[in-house]
Amino acid sequence: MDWLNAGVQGVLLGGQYALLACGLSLIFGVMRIVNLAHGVLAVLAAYLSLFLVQQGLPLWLAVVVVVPVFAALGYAVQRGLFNPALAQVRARGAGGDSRGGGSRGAGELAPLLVSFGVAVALTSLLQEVFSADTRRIPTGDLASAGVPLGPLSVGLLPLITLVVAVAVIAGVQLFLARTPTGRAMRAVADDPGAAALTGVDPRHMYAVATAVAFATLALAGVFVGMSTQFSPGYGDLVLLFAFEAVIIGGLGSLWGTLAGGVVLGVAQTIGAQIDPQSGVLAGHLVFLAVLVVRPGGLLPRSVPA
Amino acid sequence: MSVPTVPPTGAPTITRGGRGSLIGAGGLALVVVLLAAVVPYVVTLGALSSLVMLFALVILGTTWNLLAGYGGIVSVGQQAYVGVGGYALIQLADAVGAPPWAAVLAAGVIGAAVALPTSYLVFRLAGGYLAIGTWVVAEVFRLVTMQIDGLGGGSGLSLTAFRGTDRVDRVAFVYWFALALMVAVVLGTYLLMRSRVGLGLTAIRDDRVAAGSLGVAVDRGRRLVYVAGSAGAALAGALIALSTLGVTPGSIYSVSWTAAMIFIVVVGGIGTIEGPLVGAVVYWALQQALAPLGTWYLVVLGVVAVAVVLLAPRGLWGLVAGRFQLFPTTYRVRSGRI
Amino acid sequence: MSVLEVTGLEVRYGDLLAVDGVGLTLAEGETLAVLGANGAGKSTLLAALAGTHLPAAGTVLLDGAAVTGMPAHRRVRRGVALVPEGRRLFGSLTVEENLLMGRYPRRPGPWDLRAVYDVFPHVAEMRDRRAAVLSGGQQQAVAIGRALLANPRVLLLDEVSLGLAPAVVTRIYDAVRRITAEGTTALVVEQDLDQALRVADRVQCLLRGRTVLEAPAAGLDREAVADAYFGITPDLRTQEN
Amino acid sequence: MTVPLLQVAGVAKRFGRVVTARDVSFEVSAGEALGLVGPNGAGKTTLLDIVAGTRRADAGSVVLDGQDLTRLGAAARADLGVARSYQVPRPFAGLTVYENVLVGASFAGRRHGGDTRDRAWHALEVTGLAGAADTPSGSLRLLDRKRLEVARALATGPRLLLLDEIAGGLTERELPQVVGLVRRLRDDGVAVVWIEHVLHALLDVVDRLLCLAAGEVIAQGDPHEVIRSPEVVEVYLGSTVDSVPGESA
Amino acid sequence: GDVGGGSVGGGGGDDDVLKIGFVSTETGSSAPFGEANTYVIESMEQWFAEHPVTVDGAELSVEIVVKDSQSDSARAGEVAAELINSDGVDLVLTSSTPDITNPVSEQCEANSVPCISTVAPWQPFAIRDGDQPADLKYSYHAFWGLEDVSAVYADMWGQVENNGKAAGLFPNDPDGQAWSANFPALTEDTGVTIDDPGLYPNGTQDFSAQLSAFEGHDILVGVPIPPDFTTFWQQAGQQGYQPKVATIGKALLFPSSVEALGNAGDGLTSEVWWHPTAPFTSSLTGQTAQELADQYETDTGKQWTQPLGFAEALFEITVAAVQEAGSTDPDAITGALSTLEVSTVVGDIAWGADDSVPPYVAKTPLVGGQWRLDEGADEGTHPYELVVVSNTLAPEIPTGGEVEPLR
Ligand SMILES: Nc1ncnc2c1ncn2[C@@H]1O[C@H](COP(=O)(O)OP(=O)(O)OP(=O)(O)O)[C@@H](O)[C@H]1O
Ligand SMILES: Nc1ncnc2c1ncn2[C@@H]1O[C@H](COP(=O)(O)OP(=O)(O)OP(=O)(O)O)[C@@H](O)[C@H]1O
Ligand SMILES: [Mg+2]
Ligand SMILES: [Mg+2]
Repeated sequence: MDWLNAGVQGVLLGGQYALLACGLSLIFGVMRIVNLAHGVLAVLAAYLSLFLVQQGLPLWLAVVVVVPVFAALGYAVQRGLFNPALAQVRARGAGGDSRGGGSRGAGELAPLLVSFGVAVALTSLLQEVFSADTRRIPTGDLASAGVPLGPLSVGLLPLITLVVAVAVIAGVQLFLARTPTGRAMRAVADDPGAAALTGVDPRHMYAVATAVAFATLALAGVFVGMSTQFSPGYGDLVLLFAFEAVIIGGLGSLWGTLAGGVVLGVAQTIGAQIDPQSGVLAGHLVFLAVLVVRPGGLLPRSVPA
Repeated sequence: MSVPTVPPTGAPTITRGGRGSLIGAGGLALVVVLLAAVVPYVVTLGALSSLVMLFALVILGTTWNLLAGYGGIVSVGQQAYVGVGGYALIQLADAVGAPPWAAVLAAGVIGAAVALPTSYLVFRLAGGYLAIGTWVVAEVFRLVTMQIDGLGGGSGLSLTAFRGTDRVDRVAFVYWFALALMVAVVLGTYLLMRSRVGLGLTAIRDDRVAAGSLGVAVDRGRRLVYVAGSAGAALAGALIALSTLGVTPGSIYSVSWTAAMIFIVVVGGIGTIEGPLVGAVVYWALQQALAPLGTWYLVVLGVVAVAVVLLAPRGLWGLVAGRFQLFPTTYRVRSGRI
Repeated sequence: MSVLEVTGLEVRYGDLLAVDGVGLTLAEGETLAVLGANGAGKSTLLAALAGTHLPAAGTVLLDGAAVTGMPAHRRVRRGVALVPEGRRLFGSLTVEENLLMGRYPRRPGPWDLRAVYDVFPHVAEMRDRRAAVLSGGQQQAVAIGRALLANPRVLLLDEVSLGLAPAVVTRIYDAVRRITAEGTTALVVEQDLDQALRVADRVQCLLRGRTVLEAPAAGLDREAVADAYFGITPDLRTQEN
Repeated sequence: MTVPLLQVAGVAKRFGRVVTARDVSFEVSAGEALGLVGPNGAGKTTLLDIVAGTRRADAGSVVLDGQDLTRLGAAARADLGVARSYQVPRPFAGLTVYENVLVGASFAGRRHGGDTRDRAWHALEVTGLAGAADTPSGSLRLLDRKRLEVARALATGPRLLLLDEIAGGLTERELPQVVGLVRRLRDDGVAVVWIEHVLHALLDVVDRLLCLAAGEVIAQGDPHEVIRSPEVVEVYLGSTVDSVPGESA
Repeated sequence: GDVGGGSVGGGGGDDDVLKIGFVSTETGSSAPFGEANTYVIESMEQWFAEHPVTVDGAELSVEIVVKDSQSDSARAGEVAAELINSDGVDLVLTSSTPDITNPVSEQCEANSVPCISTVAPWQPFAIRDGDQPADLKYSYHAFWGLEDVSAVYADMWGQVENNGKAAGLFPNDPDGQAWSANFPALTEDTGVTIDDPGLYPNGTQDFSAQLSAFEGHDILVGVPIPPDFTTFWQQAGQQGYQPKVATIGKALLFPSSVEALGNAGDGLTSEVWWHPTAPFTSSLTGQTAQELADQYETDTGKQWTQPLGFAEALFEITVAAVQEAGSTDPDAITGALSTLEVSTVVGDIAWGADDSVPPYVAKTPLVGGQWRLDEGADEGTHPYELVVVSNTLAPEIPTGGEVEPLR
């Protein structure tokens, strides 16, 4: 029974990771950007929703406001920061102007360092504005409500989170697979230069991808804000789990990300059931084991060499 | 059999570095002499301690640059070895009773010894996978360390070997020792990169497959880089523990060490020996100058990182230096032919 | 009025002047072959026409309207489609998705999926395969099809025979001839002289970024063109811009 | 030319459903040039990969001068004198042209002793790249990248040289230089395997021709006989039949 | 010159200036601890500007140099070294969590500079490796110990009917280690057994393993960090675990973290180290505990927090020690501290008076409290109030009620 419970709780936990990882996976898949600012941005979304709720808005309305605001923010961040950084990756890839004392430019590290800079600066700004006190988005009794599931009792909020995660991932996946814009996004991921030759503006398309990613991230931030206490630095705590979900699942596959989140969640809860000290450790070990056996992740969308 | 079907015509002159490099190297040597023989006598003990941190940062930056800039291994998990080095130092100095200098060097060796088996895991990954994978490996190191009671669990360990020594003696020893270590690491990295092995490593970084077809032992080369880079992180970790007199798992295994390395290398200029030196000085100076600002210090740090990447993609060294190299590793061909 | 009119075009890579004052005109339905040695500036010229590498001087008029500084993705919507060197398909997309990417600018015209599959019947058979696993010849067909689906005013083809087996080259050029015969205006860069002369109405020869020969394709002597490549035929009608 | 330098026997390789080699066997002697032709996707490059050691075959063996290479990696084979060029050039973009070639001369090339730098320089001269020695290889254009591929391979001082489409895109006037280079190497006793779609260049120099289609050897022997054989005409040179690689599997 | 002779070293400098170094925590995860420090340091700077310290008739001006630990222990050690070796402070103050106090104390030991620390139970402060207290010569610590917490907890638990089974929620950090190592033995005498399933790492996202092990335990005890407690407490609600009494250290320290629990914070109990109703006054300013708390609330608009009194007390101790020493000489100050007795806003503090603790530890009074939700609280006032419910260890602090079982 405990094992069953651990498994079920793990799946729910995985939903939480997957929701957070969805945007990460999209940005990673389309632009190969390892976005270290993802965690703190989710926290920013939580603060913003909390602020709106404190102004008297109902939570659903706060979400309706925050999600588009984050989409716009994502668009701007991509155009203003990540696109210039990506230009360097490509400059380096093409050999570009690499004359001179062997110095090659930041290259593929440019987006990583830019996102790192954003993460560090934003975390501190949040602390400056909101102080380091821990906060939570009030949910009334929702947060600690449980629903009976056979012999088990599972949390209502985690259940909602899982459902939302599946819905968001299905939505984004469908968008990528079925719409012309989604197709163009995948094309840009493969070869931005060639995509431009078909009439797609790669910089715009990247920005659209980031906008979508930020919208999902804002949603994830709201759920984080409801399910735990957050502080400006909280994002770092879960960022690695989200990355693990992305990588276990495989590059460029959103269903993979969901599967990755669930694998990680279950590994953590089952691990904790074996030894309460080792839940997180067990998650990490399963992550490494998956990579040893399948270095491309569970469901990679095999991208050509 | 072999190539020379065309007789050698107008043999070229091949040079590595010019007079500028010699002058620059002379300048650097002078700086080292000043640091060794003058600085300790004119600044405070506190300044010496923070210079030790600068030297540790140079070692961290230089060895991470070896990994990422020359080996193409973008590890986000080098804090694993900072931690191993820190813990090894304290165990060796306190429990085993080794003299501190020997304990630091041994910590480097232990770091290398741990890195060797780990490399077999890490090298199954590439790109973003490798970055996240190494980060997870470092977390595993931290979590496992926390579960070992003998290592103080979540509380960490204090370094007690120095209790009772005169503080001037202690600070002076740590200072000179760290300086020597930094010079050795930078010089060693330079000589490595200047050697045939260094050429092979650069080839591996640029294209592993092509390097292999030209006879470069790719796996061995990458492993060498990973092990050497990790040994460097462990040395730095030992120095940090030596200077802060203790370790806690949260702090010594903190990903912020790797963040600092990335900052130092990219802001300074990746793929050059000089870049990490510049980057470390910038990082350290920012820390010294801005730490009193509290929160704003980190805001500035973040903004500097973004600004340098976007405005000076080749790093600060690339900005000032152009073709000039203090540590010439590249070849210049002055063709004998027209 | 000519579909494409280019005057005094200069394109640079840093200090290097890769295209040096080239002019050309393309009438509706005409096929022009641009020839030249390696590094003569042919691909660079196409890049400047397609907007992937903007020129430093000169003008490019499309149907009389200046598009000189317009980026590639907007130029496609005006009707300039380039089949780039090396095919550059989207490897993770299926063949059909690759073709549909050609529809992205939504230009009306005769080319739709059915028309392309008619020209390249073997492509239709593998519409659900990922482009990455196609052979070189199959990829080349898809790349041309993708450009056609944009219903271009001008189709720019850059060495579409490179690296292809002789049988495939023949087949691709058969298709190109059929396409141009249907009235599509085309500019073809080709190293294989026989193919170039067979497909083109006119040829223009580049030498180090300058035009050294302009002539109708019919009756043109292979040797004369080859000489022009290397600038060793003063007796031919050369034109220095 | 008694014992062949290279003996490839029974090589098989497949990617999922796509068969790129099925029981492929051939031999090349020192001082001999073998041409390799076949439709796109026939498996030529894959075969070269298998001989050079950058890809492992599912079955079969590769023997060089009596020594079994099958289990050796690419670097070890390079040390024994196998050198190759890549169809899609892979320069070390962070290094200059000279340094690129120096890599070849410094590692696999070391077994010759003597001066590494001289060997590197000769390779540049032979391929006509000496003037670009200081250029960052990342900024070379395609054709010079291909030259660099050959130069690097030459710098290792190979006994067996594997060339993958080094003539494509050259003008009529440039082709003879390449042909001349291959001929000289062959005459110096190097065994050459050359994949090329520019047939007249290939036929100018090769002693034998092998035609591969869908992973199978469909003809092998005298170049002009091979080129006239009906199968080769059908699948390679041009007819109505469409050669869809891997499809016949 | 000598090595490091470029400028003043520790304990050097002007004899008419008392230079106090303070390693505070202003940024990072432990920043809430530092807020009270920042407030008190500012008011102390004003106070000292108007009231110089008088030592043997001579007036000492006071200078306070603050450095931020950034919530990181390595950084804490680094800035402590800077304070001592670059700024030449006469002594170092530090507070809150062993992660910060211990490295600072190590630097002081190594550099022979007095160090006064607080806001960390004395066991994790004193016991650094192995299980014996470290031999410290320059560090002086004022706080309570786990024996006090367990006594307070036992008293609170005794006020609620329970089955004597307690569930332990201890993280793998210095606090959690000390709690789990000491608590079970300490509470056994009072008839409560603690089941400790093992130390979990901070940041754990799922506590179902703990929850299944905790079933049937009427008492919950632990020292989680605030986010982890929220996660745990919510999952407890979701999975139906409902103890009769939950006594939580650290996570319930700050009113903001209790508020963040929503209604679920009502009735949680905790140890209370300082409370405005305590009958203590500051030996420096003469303010009562209540006045200090009120002043804080007026000046900052935030609810009072417990570290406030201890930040004030650090300065009280400093001034008393310097006056007792009669100079700013480090050895003199250390000597004075070893037998110092001073009545502060957190209670009477005396070193060397209690044989059950190391000589460098002085214990402060401890009581127990329960957070009560004031359902009718107006907008803008604080919804939660901390009520003292146990004072067996410090009868001088009045109680405001009895422990009420959790609803
Ligand atoms: N990205 C680039 N950076 C720098 N120089 C370039 C670049 N691309 C081309 N060049 C240079 O511009 C000139 C013209 O090149 P271009 O590719 O247009 O020639 P081409 O006629 O297409 O040759 P080919 O037949 O080899 O394709 C050459 O000298 C080439 O070296
Ligand atoms: N890594 C791979 N995964 C799956 N299929 C592959 C892979 N590499 C090659 N193939 C397939 O194997 C077949 C043979 O490819 P190969 O590159 O050897 O052909 P080739 O004869 O060199 O063709 P070309 O003349 O066009 O260069 C092709 O169908 C190709 O798509
Ligand atoms: Mg070209
Ligand atoms: Mg091939």
